[in-house]
Amino acid sequence: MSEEHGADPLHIPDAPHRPGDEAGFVEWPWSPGDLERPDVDCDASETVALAEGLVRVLGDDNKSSGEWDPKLSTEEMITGLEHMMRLRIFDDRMMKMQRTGKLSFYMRSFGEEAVAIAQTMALKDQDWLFPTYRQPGAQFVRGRDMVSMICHCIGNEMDNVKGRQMPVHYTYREGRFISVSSPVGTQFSQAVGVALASGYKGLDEVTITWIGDGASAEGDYHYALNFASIFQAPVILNVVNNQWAISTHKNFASKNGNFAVRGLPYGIPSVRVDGNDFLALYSVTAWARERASRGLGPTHIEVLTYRAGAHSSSDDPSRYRPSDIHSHWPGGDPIDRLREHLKETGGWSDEMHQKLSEKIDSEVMAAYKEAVKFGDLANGPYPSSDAIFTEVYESPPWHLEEQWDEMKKWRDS
Amino acid sequence: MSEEHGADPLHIPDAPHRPGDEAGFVEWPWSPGDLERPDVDCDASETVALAEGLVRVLGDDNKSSGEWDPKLSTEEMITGLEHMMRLRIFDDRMMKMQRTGKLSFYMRSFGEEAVAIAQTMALKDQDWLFPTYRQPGAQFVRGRDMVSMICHCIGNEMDNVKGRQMPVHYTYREGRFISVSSPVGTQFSQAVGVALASGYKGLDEVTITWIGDGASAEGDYHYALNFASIFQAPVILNVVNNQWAISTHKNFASKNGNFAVRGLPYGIPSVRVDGNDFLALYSVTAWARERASRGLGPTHIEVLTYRAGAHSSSDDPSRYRPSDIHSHWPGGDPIDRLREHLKETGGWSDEMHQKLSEKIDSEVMAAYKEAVKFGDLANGPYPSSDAIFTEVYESPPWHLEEQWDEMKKWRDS
Amino acid sequence: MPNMNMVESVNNALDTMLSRDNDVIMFGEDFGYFGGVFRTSDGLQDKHGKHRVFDSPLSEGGIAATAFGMGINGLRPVVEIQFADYIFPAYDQIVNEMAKVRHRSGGEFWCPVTIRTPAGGGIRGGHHHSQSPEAQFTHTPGLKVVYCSTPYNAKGLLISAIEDNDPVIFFEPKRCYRGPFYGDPHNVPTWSGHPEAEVPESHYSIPLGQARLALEGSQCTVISWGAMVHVCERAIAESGVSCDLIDLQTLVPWDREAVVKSIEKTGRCVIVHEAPKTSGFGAEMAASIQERCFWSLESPIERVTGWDTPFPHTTEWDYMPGPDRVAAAIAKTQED
Amino acid sequence: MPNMNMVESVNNALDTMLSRDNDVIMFGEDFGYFGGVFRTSDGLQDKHGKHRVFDSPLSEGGIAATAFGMGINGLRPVVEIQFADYIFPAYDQIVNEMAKVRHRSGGEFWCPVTIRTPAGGGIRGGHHHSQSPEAQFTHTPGLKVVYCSTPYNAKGLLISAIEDNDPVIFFEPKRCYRGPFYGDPHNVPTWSGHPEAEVPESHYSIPLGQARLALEGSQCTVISWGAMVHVCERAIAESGVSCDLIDLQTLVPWDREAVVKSIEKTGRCVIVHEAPKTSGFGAEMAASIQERCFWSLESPIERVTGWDTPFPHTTEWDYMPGPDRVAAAIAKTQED
Ligand SMILES: Cc1ncc(C[n+]2csc(CCOP(=O)(O)OP(=O)(O)O)c2C)c(N)n1
Ligand SMILES: Cc1ncc(C[n+]2csc(CCOP(=O)(O)OP(=O)(O)O)c2C)c(N)n1
Ligand SMILES: [Mg+2]
Ligand SMILES: [Mg+2]
Repeated sequence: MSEEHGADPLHIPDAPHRPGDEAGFVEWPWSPGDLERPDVDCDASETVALAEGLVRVLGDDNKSSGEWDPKLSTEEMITGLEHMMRLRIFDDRMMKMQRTGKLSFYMRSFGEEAVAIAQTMALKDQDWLFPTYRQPGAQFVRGRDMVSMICHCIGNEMDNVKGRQMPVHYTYREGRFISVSSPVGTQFSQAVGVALASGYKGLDEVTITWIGDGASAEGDYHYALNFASIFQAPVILNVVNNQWAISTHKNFASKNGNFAVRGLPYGIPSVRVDGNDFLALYSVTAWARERASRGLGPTHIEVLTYRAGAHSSSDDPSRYRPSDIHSHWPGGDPIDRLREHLKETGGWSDEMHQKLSEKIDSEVMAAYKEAVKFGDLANGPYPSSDAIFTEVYESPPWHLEEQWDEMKKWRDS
Repeated sequence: MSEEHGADPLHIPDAPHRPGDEAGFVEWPWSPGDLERPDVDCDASETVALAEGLVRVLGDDNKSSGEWDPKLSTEEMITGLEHMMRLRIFDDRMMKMQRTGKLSFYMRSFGEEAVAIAQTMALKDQDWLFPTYRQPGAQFVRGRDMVSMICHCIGNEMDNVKGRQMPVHYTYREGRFISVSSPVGTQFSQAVGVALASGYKGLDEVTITWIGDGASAEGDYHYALNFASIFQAPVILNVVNNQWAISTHKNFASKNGNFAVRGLPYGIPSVRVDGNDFLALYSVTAWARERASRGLGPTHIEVLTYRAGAHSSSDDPSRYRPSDIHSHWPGGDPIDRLREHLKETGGWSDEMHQKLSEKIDSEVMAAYKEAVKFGDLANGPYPSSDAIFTEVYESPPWHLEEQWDEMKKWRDS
Repeated sequence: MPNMNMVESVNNALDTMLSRDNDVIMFGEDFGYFGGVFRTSDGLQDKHGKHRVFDSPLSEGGIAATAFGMGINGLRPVVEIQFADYIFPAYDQIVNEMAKVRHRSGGEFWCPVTIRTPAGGGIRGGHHHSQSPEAQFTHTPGLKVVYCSTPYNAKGLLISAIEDNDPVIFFEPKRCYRGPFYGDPHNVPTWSGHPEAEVPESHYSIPLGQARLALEGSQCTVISWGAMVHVCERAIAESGVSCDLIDLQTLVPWDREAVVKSIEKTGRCVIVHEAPKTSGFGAEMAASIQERCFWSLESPIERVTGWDTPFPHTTEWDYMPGPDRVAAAIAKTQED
Repeated sequence: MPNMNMVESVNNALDTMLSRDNDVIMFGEDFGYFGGVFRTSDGLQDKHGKHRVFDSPLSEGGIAATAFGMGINGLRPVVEIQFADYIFPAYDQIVNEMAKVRHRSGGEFWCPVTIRTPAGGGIRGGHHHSQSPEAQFTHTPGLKVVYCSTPYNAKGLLISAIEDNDPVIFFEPKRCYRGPFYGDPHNVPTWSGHPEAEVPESHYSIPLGQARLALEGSQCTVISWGAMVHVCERAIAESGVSCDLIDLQTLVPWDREAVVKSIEKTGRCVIVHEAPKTSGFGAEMAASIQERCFWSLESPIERVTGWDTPFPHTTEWDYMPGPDRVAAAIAKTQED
């Protein structure tokens, strides 16, 4: 057979830049004001331009404009900025601690801080969040105590996941933030069920969920869009296209690189939005929420962004892409952009920013110090290994009781 | 909780007609000649009209027209007609025999005879067919002996599936017709692998596969489109939209009822074709084959048709739709339409048709009589139950040898 | 008390729970308007409304995922997988998600979903309408696994499954929907007149984890579940050996007390299931029994099972364990 | 002979087969350009071309389906599932399709696919980076199931798996990629100097279905596979009992001859695996052994396994069987 094989008889895509290449992206053809904001009861077919284009609000001049401008107050924007800064500082601290063995593993939201924060701020408190590991920031919006987040990550006695899952697998029922699960994609289709339950109960609750560009290749993506459209679920379905799935470029997830348009044939209004533009994200999400809340069904959103850092603490992206590539991303940095806009509109200054940053820094540091009091992965104490046996079922059947006793015997010997 | 529930708080679709309703469909807005036949190297975006419209060649006046007219010779059309008639007569005979217990179960292609026959005729002999249970007609095109098909269905000694699968689960390697499997949808994604293997070997082989409107909700549908587009597989992906999945109307498979357009966001050129129009089907398939063969990758086709009969011999459609509904289908009947066209063009007459029908009738009857010589399900003899143990693996491991011996002990005692 | 076949008793259980609990919601392929390919949901949509009983897209993965989401958001979904053979596209959602969500979330979220599915052979279903995949679920902590065998226990167990706050995989032996099936395809009785087909109209439940002693004896313990329970009944009669017949009913958690008590009495054991032998749930039974009752056992535990092959179509009677094979195994346990 | 760790020997096996057979083609998530998250495919794309070694979309179901199609059309695909925990979206394609295609097609089509996947705990992976789901494949006729344990057998078994004309699920104990792992997280040796890490550069194979006698003794038979083989080695030393240690290597079909021969000699048996106890492959082992060797057994067969719970993160050392638990089970078999 060997003779027949051509040199490259299969079409295998590649990433546009590999280590050693000069990084660079084509300039975006999209500007704020390009796209109209249709009525929320529009049909999917009226959103073609929204799906093929890019909703932006913040321009290169740091001004906001266009129909999609959500006209947030300065305080709201400062709150958003603060949450994003908090997340970045928090991530950096955790990452440092991971390097010292205080936690086993970590995943940052670096470069994507706006996504969960702007989107959650655009929702109501009763709405359900069904995140991946890349949306922990939503918890700040919902008021979660940072100490408790750290306790989870460092796997100590106070971890509310009780030492069962890896770090970053938060659960926070009080804030309607549903437990993160490692298998990618599963939450996307489940979220449709969460939303349908709200609908069934006749409650004004909307469910929002996210999936990565990579994970959108799972069957769950298709299930979600299909079930959501057929049963008109009050759900917001986001594909966070950060260009990478670990080392695999989005060219292996979509031939033409546009994820937003995939919602259209399902009859779901679909929008692509600049994921590093806090205002655009907020606005598109508020629009989608209104649709869901008014019984108009799902909205499909591609959040266009760039994974600025490594996939996780186990990853070394310099093996598969130029090290400085993220700094070339046309969408810039979400924190920088909101900060500059706030400065532009007069509500903010470099000094205020610096002060806020320092405040958060010490907040995070204080929270960290508080958290480690309850232990950390390097030194313990850990959650009791009794937690291996509890909550497997509502109450342990005999075989778990028996094994639990046996485990105790070994542990306590 | 009960108070909050509205009467119909969830949007649950329905079928347009239920038993007791007057059947009727809106008239088709599509005519032959509406749509251009783009160059085979066109981009998906150039096929939007093809996916949103309907490729037709045979008009209500029974004439063929438009760019998509494949200009088949009279002989080719008569061959197609004959295969379709053969399939219908064959199906009717098998169905009768099922009622007498000669076979356990049966599924007809009634109303959909054109699909596999026209499409397979448009391909080359080296092309791979990966069918569902609704495309047995392709075997006639590839020259399979009818006796051997019946032997499979009646589960006798000569069944080449060796009594292992239910009737209609044909396999015919000689004709590159790949073994039918019951789990719906699985073949769709597998076919992409078949096609990629041909590509890898550098051979001019195209793979064609089919999936139902219902089964397109499985994950395999998404895998197929995604893998096919990313690796540019030489594959033809057909969704046979016959409006029903057993009792479930296509409104539970797609909100807007158009399956063709689902290929577009994957970057796959997509076409909707009248599935009861032999010439249109032939032409669209030939176009898709040329694309694949020229290294231009996959084509996605919605075949618009109507399941005229019951889902299977176990089904009673009068429980969920008006009994005469299929006679209202705007696409008419595929055999009638090709017959009338042939008459119109002067190559055919009612007498010739009648004679051919009688010839096939006796052919089928003769084949049936020949087949039952080797046994049938009611009376045996069956394939040896030794076939339970062979070909589970390339050769039976010790535990199968041992169980085989034990089975023989019981069987032969 | 009315006589019901198993289609009717399952239908009645579903109806009972729809009537009692507004959080109960049901869907599946061909489940709503049509009433299911086996008719188990016949009439339920008409009675309870199409927002509570409806058709789903043809997507087992989507069905499971949607049920999961509804379950963690306060509903009590009951979904049907049309044939157990088609549960595998939902396997990830079941074993990685449903089974683990209570645990993984520190108890913050749980998933009271019931997945009903007709399983097993005997209807000329060939490879993909005959499988009995219970063992593939018993290995997953967090799931409960139930296999009914009669109209009476079908209803009582199904009600318990629906009321349970953990995910339950509920297998219905399709061969027994309309009659008890004693392994002889030429002699096919209905449920009419059968004592286990006397089914109360009202709500009742059979606790999960409790076995049923179908026959009582002294010389051998026969353990089975699903359709094979009836085959065992016939085999025991044929064998002339006095046997306990334990219908396990729940596989996870199984009723060890009942099993151990019986083995300590009889000292001999035969386990019977339709699924292939290797790694079938019979393996777990045998392993556990020898662990616990080693000193009581007077002969090897026998397993009578489907072969380690796919399920055949025309020759299914050479595949499925019949009374003869079971009777021979019972006899073998009596040898030494 | 070079010393290789298991990452290197797996890589070497893949390289060997790519070099020998043009029909061999490989893909998986992060498998091509990057060389795999565990580095097992490092350098292979550069050497053999990106049409033979490439990345796939993040879709285990799609990977399995594509491999199936390539396999029935004459290629010999070797695919990687990044973690065994993520094999479940592909479960339907594996158990309903790959496993049955040769049989269902009357032998007209077959599927010589190898699915490699890193499995097992010990890397702080929590629920979904630690599972060892071998038992969920051993129940499916038509599949072969292999679990390597050392650099030497990893290469030899993987070559056999790739050359085999049936679908093979090939588990690699990720905890042993870089060292033999004796169950003590604080003492983590590498493979350097280990005799089973002497790996020939050239092609060789270890037949599927053959166990490896890792230690020879007389008083007890310890059966294990994967990472637990090394834990057993340590436990045997701790126990002071003279044991046969059987590394099963292939689970389907397993080497009954080797097992029976050993049990007939020792009369005692301990089976050790990481996966949960209920319906783990240890159940099949115990059930089969008592069937075959009942009269040789002098004490109950013991199973030492993971608990019937999800796999924990911080407390994984209280979950995974360690040498102490195994040693105690060995001692227990010696009691009477
Ligand atoms: C089902 C499944 N397969 C594989 C993995 C391993 N894995 C974890 S994250 C990841 C990449 C995900 O990429 P993407 O969906 O784009 O999300 P991102 O990390 O970019 O936010 C992979 C392959 C997994 N967790 N689950
Ligand atoms: C995975 C799977 N789920 C369910 C079934 C049962 N089933 C067989 S055919 C069918 C309907 C298929 O409808 P469609 O895909 O539209 O094909 P059609 O019968 O109309 O040709 C169903 C639900 C199956 N065979 N496989
Ligand atoms: Mg990504
Ligand atoms: Mg259909």
